[in-house]
Amino acid sequence: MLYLYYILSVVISLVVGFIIGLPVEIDVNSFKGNLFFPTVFVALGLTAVIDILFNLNLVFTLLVGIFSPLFSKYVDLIFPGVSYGG
Amino acid sequence: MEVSWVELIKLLISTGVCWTNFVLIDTYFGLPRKPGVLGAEVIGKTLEKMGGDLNGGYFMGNIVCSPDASAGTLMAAIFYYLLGFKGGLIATLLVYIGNRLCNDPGYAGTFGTFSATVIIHLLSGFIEPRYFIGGMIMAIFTIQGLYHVGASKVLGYIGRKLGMI
Amino acid sequence: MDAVLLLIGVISFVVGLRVFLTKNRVQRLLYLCCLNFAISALIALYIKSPMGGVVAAAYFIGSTLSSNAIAHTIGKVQRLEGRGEW
Amino acid sequence: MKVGESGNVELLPLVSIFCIVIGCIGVILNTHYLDKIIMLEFLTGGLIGLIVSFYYLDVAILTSIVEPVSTVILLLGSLKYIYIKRSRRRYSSKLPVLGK
Repeated sequence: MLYLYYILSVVISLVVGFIIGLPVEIDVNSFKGNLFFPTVFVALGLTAVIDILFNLNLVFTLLVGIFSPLFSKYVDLIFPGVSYGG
Repeated sequence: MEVSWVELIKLLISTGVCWTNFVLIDTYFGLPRKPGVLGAEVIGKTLEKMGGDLNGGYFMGNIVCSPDASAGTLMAAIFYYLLGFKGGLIATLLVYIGNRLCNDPGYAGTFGTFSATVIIHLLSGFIEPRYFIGGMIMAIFTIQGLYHVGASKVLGYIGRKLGMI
Repeated sequence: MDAVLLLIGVISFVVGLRVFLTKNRVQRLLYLCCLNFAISALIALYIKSPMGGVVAAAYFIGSTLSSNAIAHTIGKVQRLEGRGEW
Repeated sequence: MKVGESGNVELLPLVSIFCIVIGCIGVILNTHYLDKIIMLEFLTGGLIGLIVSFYYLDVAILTSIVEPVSTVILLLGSLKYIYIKRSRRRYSSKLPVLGK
């Protein structure tokens, strides 16, 4: 029964990410996030953290589902790739 | 103290599972193809000068210079031993942040941690999670600690066999 | 002390002696990476609580960062002096 | 099979003290600066293990976060020293040489 919240947070994050306009195709060598790669794992990890610290309910699930696509959209500004300058 | 044969067999099985997991995922996401940072290039060139293989040297240098699927497998085993299946998901998030701190896109570490968590969860009826910690240490010892030239030749052969170079 | 602890202890003693005895600077870095894995696993097996996992993850990421810095400096020095003496 | 008749011996303090002692001897005996920094890393791993084995977990987390920063500062200083030495050797006829 508890695993339903995990599935719900992933589905909400995918829908919000599709509305925001994240790119769909996966490029392994680039530092930008796309629709699937950091979004799904960030949503699962944050849901597990909240599950251990507090209890899960619909409000926390909705917050995680809104936060993780935004993190995935601006991930190359938060953790930029460094070029060592030759 | 007594060491039974059942424990040794469990350790050997977990060693094989961890070795296969991280070598296959790291090879698939292109660690032996190119050096990500300057340090990996130095390690590969030095191992080639000592008589090893260049692409296997790049593989070993990338393991040293950033937490890839090897570190992901160890972190998944530790967090599954301490917290259960939710701990594996937290380990995925931590390994992703550590990958981005070390100037890496982060695909290999994240997928390695997630697949290791799923495999440990599927096998947890037969083998307890603490055996996977010892198995991962044994697997990393056969690559980084035993005989470097031979290990680089084996890794280069696997990468060339899978067509990823 | 069971088989897992005995295995990790023997491996860490062997690798520690090999760090001290090897002359090549690059091979020392590889042995040091294996020792970091072993100490991180020992920390998690010694403290059987979720805080031990956090300590193990923080130690492992920190030691990987410093290994990365040392390898990068070896490359810079090798490129600067123009000859390989190791 | 029998391995040994040891009682409840904890393994983490043994490994940590071994790392600290061997690291101290190595820092003294090696002469190149990169070797000294590598052995210093070896010593610091043992130090964090010894802190953890007495259950000071917050001190261990803080030490393992701050320790790469000090290593990076040491390495930047050594690189700067090499740059200065090399540029002074190339232009030594035009620049005033302070040493020697």
